[in-house]
Amino acid sequence: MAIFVDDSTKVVVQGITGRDGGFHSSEMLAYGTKVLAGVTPGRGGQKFQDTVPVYDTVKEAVTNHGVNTSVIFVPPFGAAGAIYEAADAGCKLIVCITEGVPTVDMVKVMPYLEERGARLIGPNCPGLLAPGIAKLGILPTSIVKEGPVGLVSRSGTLTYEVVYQLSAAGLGQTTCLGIGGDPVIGTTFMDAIIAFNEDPKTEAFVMIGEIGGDAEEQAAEYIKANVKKPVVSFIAGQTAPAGKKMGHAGAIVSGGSGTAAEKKKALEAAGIPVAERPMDIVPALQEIWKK
Amino acid sequence: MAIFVDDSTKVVVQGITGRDGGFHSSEMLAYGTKVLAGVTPGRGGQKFQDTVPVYDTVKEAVTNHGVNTSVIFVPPFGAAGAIYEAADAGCKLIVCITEGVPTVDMVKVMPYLEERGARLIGPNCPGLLAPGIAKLGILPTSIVKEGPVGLVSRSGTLTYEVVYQLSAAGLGQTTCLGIGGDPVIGTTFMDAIIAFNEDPKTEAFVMIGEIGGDAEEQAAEYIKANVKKPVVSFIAGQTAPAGKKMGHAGAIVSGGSGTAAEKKKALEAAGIPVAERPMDIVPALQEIWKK
Amino acid sequence: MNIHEYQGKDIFTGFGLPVPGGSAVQTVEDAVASAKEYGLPVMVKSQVLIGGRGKAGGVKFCETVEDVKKNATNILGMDIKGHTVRTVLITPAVDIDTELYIGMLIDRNTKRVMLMASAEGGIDIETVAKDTPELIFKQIIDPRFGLLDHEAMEMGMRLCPDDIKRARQLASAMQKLYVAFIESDASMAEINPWIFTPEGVGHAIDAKVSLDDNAMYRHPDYEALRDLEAEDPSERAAREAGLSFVKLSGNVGCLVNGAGLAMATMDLVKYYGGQPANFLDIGGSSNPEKVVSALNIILADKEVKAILFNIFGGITRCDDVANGIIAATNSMDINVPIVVRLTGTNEAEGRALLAKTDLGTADTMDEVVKKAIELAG
Amino acid sequence: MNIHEYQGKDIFTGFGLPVPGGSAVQTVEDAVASAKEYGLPVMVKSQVLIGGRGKAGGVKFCETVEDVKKNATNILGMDIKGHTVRTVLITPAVDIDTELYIGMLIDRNTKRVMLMASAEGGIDIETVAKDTPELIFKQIIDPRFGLLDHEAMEMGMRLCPDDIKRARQLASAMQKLYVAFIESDASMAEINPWIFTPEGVGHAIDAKVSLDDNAMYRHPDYEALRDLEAEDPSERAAREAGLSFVKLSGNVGCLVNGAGLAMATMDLVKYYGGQPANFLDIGGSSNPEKVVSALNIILADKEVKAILFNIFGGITRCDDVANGIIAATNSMDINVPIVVRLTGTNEAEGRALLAKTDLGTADTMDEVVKKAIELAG
Repeated sequence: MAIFVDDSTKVVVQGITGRDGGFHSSEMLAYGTKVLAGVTPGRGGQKFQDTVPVYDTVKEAVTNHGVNTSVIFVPPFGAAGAIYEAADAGCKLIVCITEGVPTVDMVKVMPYLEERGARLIGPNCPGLLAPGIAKLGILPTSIVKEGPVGLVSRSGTLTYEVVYQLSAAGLGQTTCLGIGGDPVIGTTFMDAIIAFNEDPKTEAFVMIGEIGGDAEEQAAEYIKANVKKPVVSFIAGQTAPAGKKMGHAGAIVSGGSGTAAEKKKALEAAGIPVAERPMDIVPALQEIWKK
Repeated sequence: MAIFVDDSTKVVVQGITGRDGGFHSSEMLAYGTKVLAGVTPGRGGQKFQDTVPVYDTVKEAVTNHGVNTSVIFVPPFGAAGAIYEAADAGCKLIVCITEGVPTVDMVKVMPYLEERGARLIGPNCPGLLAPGIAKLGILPTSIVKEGPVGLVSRSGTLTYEVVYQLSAAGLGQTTCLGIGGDPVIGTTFMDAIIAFNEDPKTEAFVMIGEIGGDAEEQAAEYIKANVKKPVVSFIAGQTAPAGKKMGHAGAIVSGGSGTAAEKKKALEAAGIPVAERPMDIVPALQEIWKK
Repeated sequence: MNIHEYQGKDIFTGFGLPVPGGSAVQTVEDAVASAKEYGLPVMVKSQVLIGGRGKAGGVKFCETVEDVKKNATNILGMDIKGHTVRTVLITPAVDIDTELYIGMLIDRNTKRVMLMASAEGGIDIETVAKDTPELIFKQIIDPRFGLLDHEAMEMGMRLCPDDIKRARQLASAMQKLYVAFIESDASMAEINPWIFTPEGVGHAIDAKVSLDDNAMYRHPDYEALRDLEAEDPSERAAREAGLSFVKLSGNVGCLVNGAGLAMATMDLVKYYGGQPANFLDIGGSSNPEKVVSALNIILADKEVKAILFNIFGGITRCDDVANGIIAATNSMDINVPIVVRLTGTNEAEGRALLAKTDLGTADTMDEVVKKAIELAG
Repeated sequence: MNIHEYQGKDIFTGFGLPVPGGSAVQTVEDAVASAKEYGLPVMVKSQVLIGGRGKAGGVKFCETVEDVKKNATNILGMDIKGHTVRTVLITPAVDIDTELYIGMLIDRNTKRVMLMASAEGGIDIETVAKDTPELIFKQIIDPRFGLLDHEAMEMGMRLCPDDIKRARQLASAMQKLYVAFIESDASMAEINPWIFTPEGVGHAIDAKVSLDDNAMYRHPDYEALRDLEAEDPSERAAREAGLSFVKLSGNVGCLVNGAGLAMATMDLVKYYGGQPANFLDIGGSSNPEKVVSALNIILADKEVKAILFNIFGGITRCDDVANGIIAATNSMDINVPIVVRLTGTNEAEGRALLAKTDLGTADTMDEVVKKAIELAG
């Protein structure tokens, strides 16, 4: 019905008493997500919005509520620490919304996650929204619609733009996933694509890439070899100058590689239509899907 | 026929061109041990004693000779590095003879070994001698004799003393194993005891302990619960003053714990005879064995 | 953040890498004084945050004080690919037997630090990577264990297969470089070239280091390494205001929330025949002050003839954003036309607010871009 | 190697742990000067490598310069359990609200560093461990990841469950202590007590640190931390000669190869009613110089009435050892009887060499011990 989440997803929010953490926890709860606990060290014993118990540690949330998923809204200097804690407590899915996490912190945390078999989404990402199932992060629920299309993106608001257009065209989503634009992220394009390909409910999917790295090229290769479902792509940053970081730490054309043109070429060579404009995504998908 | 080694044991010696490494490699070869290669960075292409090829890296020794065991004779500052290299190249048994390896180095190397499923013996140990099978280390071959007794010891020459007495009494050995007296060692008393217990050729075994730590107490508990074979023990250091390191970094009575008296008590409580003098070991073993 | 050679060398020195001494100076007099201090011959090396300094004449070998005077005079103030040289590094010249390359970067695929090394040093490593990739050796470093002795030695022996002493120096340098990389939160660190003298002594004679902006809070002293003069004034203002901004050469100013949407908006401006004046991500905030800062930065560029807002209110509510834009524009004197596209959460309320102003509006991303291009003329 | 409180605190300070200032002084004048520098009240703390200084009167609170003068005079030169006080630490007295314990050591079972912490600080932690082990919290530290934030915070919150600010300070201190432990190659590092002032500010007001002798080559500067005056002269001579030696109070000198065999030999001396004068492992070498050093060290002890050699020639050949003993004894003027037991490789040759001398010999370990006891009288 979705990738990475299902009815058994039980959520703890790390940083639930913060401004952003609180706001989005309300939103997640309002969407029916099972947010069973929050964590803020020193706030153990309090209740969030008079209902969700707050603990000092993730371990306590796991012990008392069997949570298996954490959504992290803590400041950058505490983000990696929160990821370690969630993984150590046994969370198998960790969504880190925090922007501005040092890359070296992420390099260090990755093997810890691998050892514990935990999946990280992010950091610096909008998270995941599986319409009708759960919202883990900050994707606005107003624009989504249940349906057969998967969407994975390195971007935030550009994702909303595309989801909005999909929903407006009647193309609902199995899962909308923002993986973030940092150089080192937990769940990659490839991971999402493999999951969408295996998900029986996902009939087609959209990949929103951007300049920097070669994740799109790798995805193209994989899709060519393994994916029969219709896929459409879009790459942001055709006009980005080389050597300049475009907002995301990972969105940079360096040493002449990671350009939008290269990515477009690789995707097209794999038979994946690359929309020129965001508004071309829906028609392109509709066209390829008909075949 | 022995613990940790068998006919498939193929050895590379790290530090084969050094003084100690060279001497003991000759001894190992003379005993029929399959020393197929040596490693000394910068000496690749040479031959040890005109027969054993020397390589720059353990990886090359593995590739060219399928070695699965390394015996390390490198100086203390290079010992941990040599262990990483051996494990990384795929050696599953690593015997580190080197004395004076910093403990923090050993703390760091342990998880690396665990991840690769490699067994370390030592450091700062005489290694292993399985009469009739292989010699990995520096135990003198002249004193051993093939037979049914296992021997594990934290000591070096005290081991020789006991092995000598066993052989003189006609009690040959399956394996004589010196695990070393450092605080952090790869193969522990417990590991050796479990292996001896499972080894069909080992009919009885001797444990030579010393002051410091609680490895003997743990072994006692395990033996009481799991071991039916006759076991005799000896503990060195009854007269050692508290707070003083007795040669081995790990041989120290600290905070009133790790005393010979405590160990003796624990062993006897587990029904294991503790010899008063080294010369009492053989009679004690003969007596308990008869029962 | 990219830092200068001399700053990178200071970091390297702090982690025990062998770097020849040197002084960064800004006048010919100081250049001469430093040259005398270190003893001739010296190198005079322009300090600019761009490659190709040597080809541009920005790196000179000087045997005499006259040479130093002449070259420092020429190089100070020189323009190298749009970068003005304000500082030169005076450093003792060392005899070079061999030039090698050692570099580290974040490898996105393995999510680890990757060591790259090549016996082909001193030249553009990207060219080597493209033309003869087999000459570049790579080692992925496990952060749990660091760059291990045998890994570093294997690299060292590959680069200097016939000289174990050199191999050992390289191995040690690589291990120190890794510690420097991690401890200084680098995103890239290159020694190109690493050299050996004819006597076989190794030195890092260049340093190219990028530091992770996200980690600056851990290194408050690194803020001082930022070359404010080399920075574009508008990019500097944006950075200080906490905005992600990149100056471009077009005439359509773009204010967008979100980096991906901002890039897509620029691309769309180009698609419709316009020229974006900038990349600017104002983030999720609806704070009027931030909007004011953003507008000031864009308006400082006299080429800008029209400004577009492309806001997708996801978390941020459109009415808040509309209020922010109104408050900001009211407080300023703006001579270029503005057109706003607001969509998402509380879109209707936001639009209602804008309708009471004389700001232009648009329903879609396409429309706002087209209108802005038209307004820019 | 155990180091003094003030030396441990210097290491702690270097790793960012909050330690009140202080000066280690050796005269009353300097004590007074330091007290004036730091401002009263101060503590005068004897620096000896033994616990129980407080109970022995070696730690005093001083409100006035007169107090400092009096206490420094009393403490300097004081004997604490056989240790003469030569240095006192003058350190500002801090108001104490709570005393806690933080310590790290090598845990042999997990082969990792173990953090131990307890709200029962300031007192003998071994007593707490014995009587109320549930009051000691433990955390095993994975060397691959270090002491993680959440692990440290959990410990901090256990110690200060109702004060998150204190918990955070503790967590940070524990993380710094771990880095200090690893980077300085400690084998033990204790802060007992860690205190909080009534205002909730934490300080490490004591430091007990042991450094790993095997790692001294990595820390050449630590050699200077060794308190040569506090060391037994014979143990110092042995250390400098590269011998493992521990002085005991008996009259039978023991020269043995191998630590385990040396202990077993001492035990056997005791078993047969004698008193071993020392533990001495001469190692695998047959170098006559080492034998000379060993004999000199043992003979410096006037209690020694007989000396035994118990050598199991495994790798070392017995003839080599015999030659070493003969060369050594010939070069010295020795007044106590010596009896040698040589066995193992080339035993026959070794014995043949000894037979030509007037050194006593024995066939077995039992025999050599019995003979030596008899000779010692």
